[in-house]
Amino acid sequence: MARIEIDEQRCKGCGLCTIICPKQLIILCSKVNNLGYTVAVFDPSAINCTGCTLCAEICPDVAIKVFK
Amino acid sequence: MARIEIDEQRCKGCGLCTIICPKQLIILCSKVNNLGYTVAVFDPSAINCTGCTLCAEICPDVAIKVFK
Amino acid sequence: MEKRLFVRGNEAVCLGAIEAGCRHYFGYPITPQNDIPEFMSRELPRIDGVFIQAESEIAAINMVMGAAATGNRAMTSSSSPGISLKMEAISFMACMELPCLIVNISRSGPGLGGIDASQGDYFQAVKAGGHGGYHILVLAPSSIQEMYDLTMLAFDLSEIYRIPAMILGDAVVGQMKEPLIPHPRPDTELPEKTWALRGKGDGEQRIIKSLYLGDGELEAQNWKLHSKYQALKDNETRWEEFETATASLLVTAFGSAARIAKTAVMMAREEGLKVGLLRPITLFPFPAEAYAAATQQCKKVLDIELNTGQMLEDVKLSVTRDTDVFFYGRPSGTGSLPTPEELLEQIRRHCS
Amino acid sequence: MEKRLFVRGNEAVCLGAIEAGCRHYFGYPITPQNDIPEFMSRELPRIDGVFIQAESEIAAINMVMGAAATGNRAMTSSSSPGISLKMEAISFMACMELPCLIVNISRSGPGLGGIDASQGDYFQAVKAGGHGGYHILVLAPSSIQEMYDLTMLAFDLSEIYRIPAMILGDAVVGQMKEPLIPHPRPDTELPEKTWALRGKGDGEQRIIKSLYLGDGELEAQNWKLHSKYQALKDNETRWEEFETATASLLVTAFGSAARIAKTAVMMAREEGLKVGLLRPITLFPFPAEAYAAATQQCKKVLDIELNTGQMLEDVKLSVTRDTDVFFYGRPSGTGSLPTPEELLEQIRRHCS
Amino acid sequence: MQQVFKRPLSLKDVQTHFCPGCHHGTVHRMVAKALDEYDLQKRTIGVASIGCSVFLYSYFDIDVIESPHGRAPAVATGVKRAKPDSFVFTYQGDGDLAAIGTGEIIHAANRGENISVIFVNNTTYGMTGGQMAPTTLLGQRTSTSPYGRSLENEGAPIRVTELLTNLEGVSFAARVAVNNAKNLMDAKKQIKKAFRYQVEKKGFSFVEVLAACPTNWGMTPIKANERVGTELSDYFKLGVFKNVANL
Amino acid sequence: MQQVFKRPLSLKDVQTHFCPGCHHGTVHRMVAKALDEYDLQKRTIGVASIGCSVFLYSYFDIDVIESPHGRAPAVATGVKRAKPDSFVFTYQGDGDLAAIGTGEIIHAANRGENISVIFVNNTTYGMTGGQMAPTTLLGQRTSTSPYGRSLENEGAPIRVTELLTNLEGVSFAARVAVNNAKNLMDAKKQIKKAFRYQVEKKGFSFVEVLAACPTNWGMTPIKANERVGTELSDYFKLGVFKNVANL
Amino acid sequence: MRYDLFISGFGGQGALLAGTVLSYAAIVEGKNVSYLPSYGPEKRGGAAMCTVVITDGDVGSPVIGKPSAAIFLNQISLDKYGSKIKPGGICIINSSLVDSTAFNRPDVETILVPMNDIAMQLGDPRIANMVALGAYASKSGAIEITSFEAALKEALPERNHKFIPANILAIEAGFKLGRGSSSLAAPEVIAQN
Amino acid sequence: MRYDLFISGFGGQGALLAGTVLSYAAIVEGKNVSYLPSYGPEKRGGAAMCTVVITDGDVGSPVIGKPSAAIFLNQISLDKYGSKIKPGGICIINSSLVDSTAFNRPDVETILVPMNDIAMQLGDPRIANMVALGAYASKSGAIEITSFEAALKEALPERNHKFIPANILAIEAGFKLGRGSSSLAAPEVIAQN
Ligand SMILES: Cc1ncc(C[n+]2csc(CCOP(=O)(O)OP(=O)(O)O)c2C)c(N)n1
Ligand SMILES: Cc1ncc(C[n+]2csc(CCOP(=O)(O)OP(=O)(O)O)c2C)c(N)n1
Ligand code: SF4
Ligand code: SF4
Ligand code: SF4
Ligand code: SF4
Ligand code: SF4
Ligand code: SF4
Ligand SMILES: [Mg+2]
Ligand SMILES: [Mg+2]
Repeated sequence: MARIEIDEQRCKGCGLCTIICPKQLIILCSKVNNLGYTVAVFDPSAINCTGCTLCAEICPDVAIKVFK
Repeated sequence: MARIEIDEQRCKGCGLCTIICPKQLIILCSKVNNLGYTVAVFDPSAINCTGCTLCAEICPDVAIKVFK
Repeated sequence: MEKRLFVRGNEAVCLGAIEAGCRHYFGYPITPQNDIPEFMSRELPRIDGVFIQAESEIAAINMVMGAAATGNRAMTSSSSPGISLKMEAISFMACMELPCLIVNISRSGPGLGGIDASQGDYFQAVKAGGHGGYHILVLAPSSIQEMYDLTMLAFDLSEIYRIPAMILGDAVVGQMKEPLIPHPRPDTELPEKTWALRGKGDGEQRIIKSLYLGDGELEAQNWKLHSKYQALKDNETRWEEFETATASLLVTAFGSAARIAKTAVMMAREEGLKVGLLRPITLFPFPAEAYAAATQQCKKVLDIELNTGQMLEDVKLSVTRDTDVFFYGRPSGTGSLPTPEELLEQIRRHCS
Repeated sequence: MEKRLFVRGNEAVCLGAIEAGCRHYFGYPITPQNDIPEFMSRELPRIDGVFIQAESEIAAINMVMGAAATGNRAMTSSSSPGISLKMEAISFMACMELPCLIVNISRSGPGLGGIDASQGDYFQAVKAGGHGGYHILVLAPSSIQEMYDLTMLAFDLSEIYRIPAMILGDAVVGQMKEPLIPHPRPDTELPEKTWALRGKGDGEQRIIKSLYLGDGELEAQNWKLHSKYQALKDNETRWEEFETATASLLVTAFGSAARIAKTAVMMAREEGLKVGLLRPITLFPFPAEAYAAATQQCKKVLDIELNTGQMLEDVKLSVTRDTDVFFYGRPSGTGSLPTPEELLEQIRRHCS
Repeated sequence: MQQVFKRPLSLKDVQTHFCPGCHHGTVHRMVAKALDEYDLQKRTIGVASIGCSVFLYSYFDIDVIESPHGRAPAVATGVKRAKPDSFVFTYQGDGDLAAIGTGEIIHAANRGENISVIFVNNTTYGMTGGQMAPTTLLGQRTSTSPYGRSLENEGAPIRVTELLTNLEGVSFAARVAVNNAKNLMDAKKQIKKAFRYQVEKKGFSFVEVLAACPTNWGMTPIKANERVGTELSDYFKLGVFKNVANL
Repeated sequence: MQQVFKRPLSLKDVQTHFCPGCHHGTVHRMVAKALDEYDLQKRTIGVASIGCSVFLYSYFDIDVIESPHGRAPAVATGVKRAKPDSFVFTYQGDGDLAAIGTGEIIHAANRGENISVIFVNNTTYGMTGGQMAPTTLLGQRTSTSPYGRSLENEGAPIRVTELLTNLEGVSFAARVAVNNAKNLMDAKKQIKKAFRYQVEKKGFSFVEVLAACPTNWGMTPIKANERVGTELSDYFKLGVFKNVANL
Repeated sequence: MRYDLFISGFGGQGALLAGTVLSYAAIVEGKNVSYLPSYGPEKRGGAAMCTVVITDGDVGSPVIGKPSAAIFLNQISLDKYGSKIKPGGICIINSSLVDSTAFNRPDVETILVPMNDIAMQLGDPRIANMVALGAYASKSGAIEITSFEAALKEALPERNHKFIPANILAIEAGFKLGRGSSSLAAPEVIAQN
Repeated sequence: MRYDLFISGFGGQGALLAGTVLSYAAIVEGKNVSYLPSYGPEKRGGAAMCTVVITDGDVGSPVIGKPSAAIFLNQISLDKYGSKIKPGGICIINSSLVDSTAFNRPDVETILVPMNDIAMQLGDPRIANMVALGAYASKSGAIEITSFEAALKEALPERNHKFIPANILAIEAGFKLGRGSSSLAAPEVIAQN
């Protein structure tokens, strides 16, 4: 089992991680961060994250850490 | 029968006409013109000039007129 | 009341240029003047004009050279680093005596610097940034209306004197909006362009060049240019005076700095200080006579610039010999625009 | 007697540069300075140096920027139109505070002009031809020995003050030959280059840039540059005086014009005329104090330039207030070099 | 559990000024990663250009010199020739490299300068507000091609990578994108390869990255990301165009 | 007897400043001839560049504008756009066009400017005294490559015609020479074709002429003429490289 | 009379549009006006500010050192520029996003306007800037509220004219708040002196 | 003492080399010297000129308005610059190529030297310039004839040192002519005053 951490303050809410995750484990929520962006969140209950790192690879803001 | 005229004052004695003439009718003589160049001369006795204009075509100084 | 448009300075330049009959624009993007190419790319195609975004500022000014050589009104615009790149070609055009308009909505420098207002390019504009010591006509608008009016004037003078013209603005007059009253191009009599290239037809060959190798030819061309500059000085200096008649301190500033200074002068007058403002509108030709006249009586001048002191030299060279010239500069960059209050403080210091 | 070489000014610059430790030359052909790249292309490879003929003058100065950024002594050379093209990058380097040497063996202009000696680039060199109102160090040799000596000095001062330096010559001092006494580079103490890029290794990141967007940062950088210029004015002005102590007419000229003027002054002295010569060696910083001192007594100055009047402004700004400054110019071009006899005539006019 | 994806060492842990969904961020990370992998950080001198990537020094923890618009390859030449043991790369946009910097890129490539060039092609002048670039696609509306770029007036978009492959000095030239899983992996690989070629002194190496500029394209980041895979990749084919090692 | 070879009308009857055996003279004549043949003299605006051909206006009896070094294609763009009914050609050397003017030629070609470019490649900077040019051959000694041009330090000579054929705006691109009978005839033909394409508004047309510079090559005119046919033609292949009409 | 106003916020919050609309309103009233924008280097999310000067006579300086009124749409703006307001001036703060507890300027009249909340209540978060404008108009008296409709017509491109009614509502809401007479979110409006 | 000499001809006639050799000779003698070349725009066949100043002290101007001596290698030069020679000066004309009948300067000492003919007689047409130099040396007294050998060694590249003897012969021939004591082509030497 793997998981990711999204740095809320770095996330700019571009949504690219949400479309690349093969398991669709990330969504943009309504929460607005300090910069005024609606941030991405990792489904806290997700058990099928494979740690494939794709979300992190595509994140332009290096806001995602992946653990496995 | 054809013939050419070489403008002595324009000729810079480069010799290109002498090598291109298929009939070898032009030579550089020892005469020096106003600009200090040893000029080309057309063999005055030539009877086999074809008027092919090659000498004139290659002359960088447009010093040659061809008559036919 | 006339219809007033509410436009940025950059747009006012475009409106003025189009009204002046300019249909050929060549440029390259750079902040803070992008409104100009953007406006022109939208409007020129609609009126059968030519807009080309060149591959560089250098290509742009050389396209202007080509278009101007055909006798058409042509222009380019850029900002400081981009203007530096045009120096070689401007020197060529000065020697070729080609009319054209170059707009410098200058930014803060040197180098990449920043995109804020600054007046760091005064020397470059007025003292021949390019080689060979030519001059070009330099106009410094300080309002949106002037951005429009002086653009038209620049085209006319440029043709009358056969000299490249420059509008020297900055991020303030370029991006600020104010009401603008458009009006038709003045009906100035312009000389026939007997020099313009057109294909010789049945006429004489025409040549536009700057190479002069015959004995004395280039020197003669230099003196010819020189006398043109003298004629400009004699006939075309323009300036604004505000409360100078009774001033015992003469504030001087151009362009956007003059706007700020004017408010400071008004505030000072309210405090009872005897202050006036002299604002040169033509930077080349520099209105030296206005300074000489104003400093017959008033022996103190405070020059204010958004740099570390450039017009200062021309001011010093223009005032009467016993006048003292002081300087207050706020060079370049984010957060460095002086405020009227700040300038008032300077005025107070020099009045005491 | 020391060994005397007999070389052209252009070669003397190269010899001086190599002796000064310069091993990086980037240039582009242009008359009348081609001896410099030609010499460097021959000599640098022999001493493990780098010679690159760049694709343009712009590329050349930017290569200099890169090489200089690593802390190496680097140079380029060109002539007027080519120097104009370098204006943007010079403005960058001025802001970046990068030492380097730019040699302008200037030719006659404006535009393509001609290849003869002229001093039309004074303004460009001294008043910031590029945008943003920076200055660079400008040295004006008037002999082959000075072409050598001042090149070395230029490198040292350039590093000490972290400022681009320029040798401003012309076709006369560039192509003339005179005996040259070579000597080792002076043992000047130079500051450590704590700014030079080298790959951060285990140290701190180093950055060489000219973009300043933080509030007040760019203004601070401008004032920093300004105080550097002030320090140069205070410490590094250089000039030559000849017979000035007893002069009632002070002739002034720089570079090759000064050579001609000197002979004219000597001829005038032979005629009993009280004439002296003041020759600025540093054009920036301009030796204003020398003029101020010399015009304490002598109230007439005759400025002679190979242009229509440029240094003239700095002279006027430097002399005492009640001094009258006259001008004699022979701008640019084939057949336009003044002769000593001609200058003598001018001196006579002003002495009567 | 182990952290399997980390911020590269050569990339500072700071917020960037890039817009949401801007691919510059992704490319920055990849370049930093490649520096890390060859252990180059300590001997790298980065050459920044003028464009949205001008703040290279703010994000990379390496020595950096800024260069005038378009001149990065000349500046890099000066750096590399003066310090041949350093690792030198330029990072340039399409306005910078394919317009004003045409001469510099072609001649640095032709000389075979032993430097690497990262060329971020987002078909527009990002920093100045979305003007037409030499790579703007036909029909694309920008702030200076408000009626769409036309073949007649502005000519076709320039394919820089293909153009450069004609020059002998080029050791490696590839075009990549960072818009989907496959392309991301490939992009990483090619950037690394380009860097390796410099390390191995093979000469000039070049990677063009097709990139999204959501802001100036007037698109959401997701739409912009998509456009890279469709319109952009259609015209600018992905692939390795030159590779001397393959010869 | 009739005069079968005459000086073209568009060429003034004056002495040139060219060195003996310099091919510029030959190319001038051919260009003038082509102007005559399409009756273009009266509506032509020639754009001179900086090099030994700077005196274009002294030799051609047409309107001429001089341009700063390398910028002729930009100047020509301005002329042509402002006066689309005029016939516009540039005449440029290899230093001018292939070095400092790289950006201008590539972008004018890419825009498909409806102009013609005559590119005289003599592998050196003639006017300034024989320095290395981008087209200088490997091993060739010049005043700034005294040890011969080397692949390592200076890169390979640039083949401009081939490079330009990559650009869509180019309607015609050919390389010719004027060193022997066959080449002379072909050169005339290609120059005419290039001009016709402009007349027919087909876009950018380009002819590279391999040319001798005996003076700076340190050769007799005859030897220099020979070198064009050998060393130069070996590296710079003659032929028509692009011709839209053939598509 | 002479009025000047400084407006500051994130890019996207509409600071510049508010300034433009105000300027047009002044033009509608036949006044002179200058509008001076400025931005940060970022394309998105950076700072956006403008200064508007409205007069009957010569505008003079478009740059104002100590504005007599300011609108702060976000926290950074208030923190950075709050101290610049002229003593006796007006400070209008977007209390939806800005915490003004640390703002200590008893010498200016501070009005907390929950601009985003009001805009949301009116159904369009983008019109928060217009709420601010209304508040300014009422507090300063610089502009008649009736001038805004014509101003919006000039300021907005044709295709956005359909939003004008919503904008007017927002201006009116702000105007009422400025008067201290609004029923909308009234409890949050505190006028400090 | 102060000497100056102006030399002018076609490119290729060796005007510049003559000036250089003279300069080196002055250096050999420990004097100061300046040598200032100038050219026309042509690469081949254009004009080539130089001015040499030789002094014990400060050279001063390398530009000379009225040279005290001049060597004219071709017609154009004489026609163009003949009038510039200082009254009382020396004018050395290459009578092999130049027609000096129209040259009317009774105030200068004119020496007609058939330089090319002499050079041909000596077997090398390229050394005509050295003949001129010899004539100048004898007429002016600026330089000892013995200094030229060392000068030629400096002026010529190593590979051309084999031509030095021929050059010396040419200089000597010119020197004798200058003295009016040559047997070579003596009839053509006319000294006018
Ligand atoms: C000489 C000069 N010209 C123009 C500019 C303005 N300018 C800044 S960035 C830029 C281009 C940006 O486009 P690109 O290179 O594509 O980079 P992007 O922002 O798209 O990543 C321009 C034209 C400048 N700084 N200097
Ligand atoms: C900006 C600028 N740089 C350099 C020069 C000097 N220059 C004159 S001609 C020339 C190049 C000549 O070479 P080429 O273009 O090949 O023409 P050619 O003489 O060989 O026909 C150069 C570099 C110049 N005039 N302007
Ligand atoms: S690591 Fe892979 S599976 Fe896990 S969230 Fe990221 S993209 Fe989805
Ligand atoms: S890709 Fe990164 S910045 Fe974009 S939404 Fe996901 S975490 Fe946020
Ligand atoms: S026309 Fe032909 S045959 Fe006659 S001389 Fe000329 S080249 Fe020879
Ligand atoms: S080709 Fe022309 S210039 Fe050359 S030798 Fe023949 S006639 Fe004379
Ligand atoms: S403007 Fe475009 S390129 Fe620049 S940061 Fe924003 S998205 Fe990226
Ligand atoms: S130098 Fe070369 S190109 Fe120039 S005229 Fe002479 S031969 Fe021709
Ligand atoms: Mg881009
Ligand atoms: Mg050439």
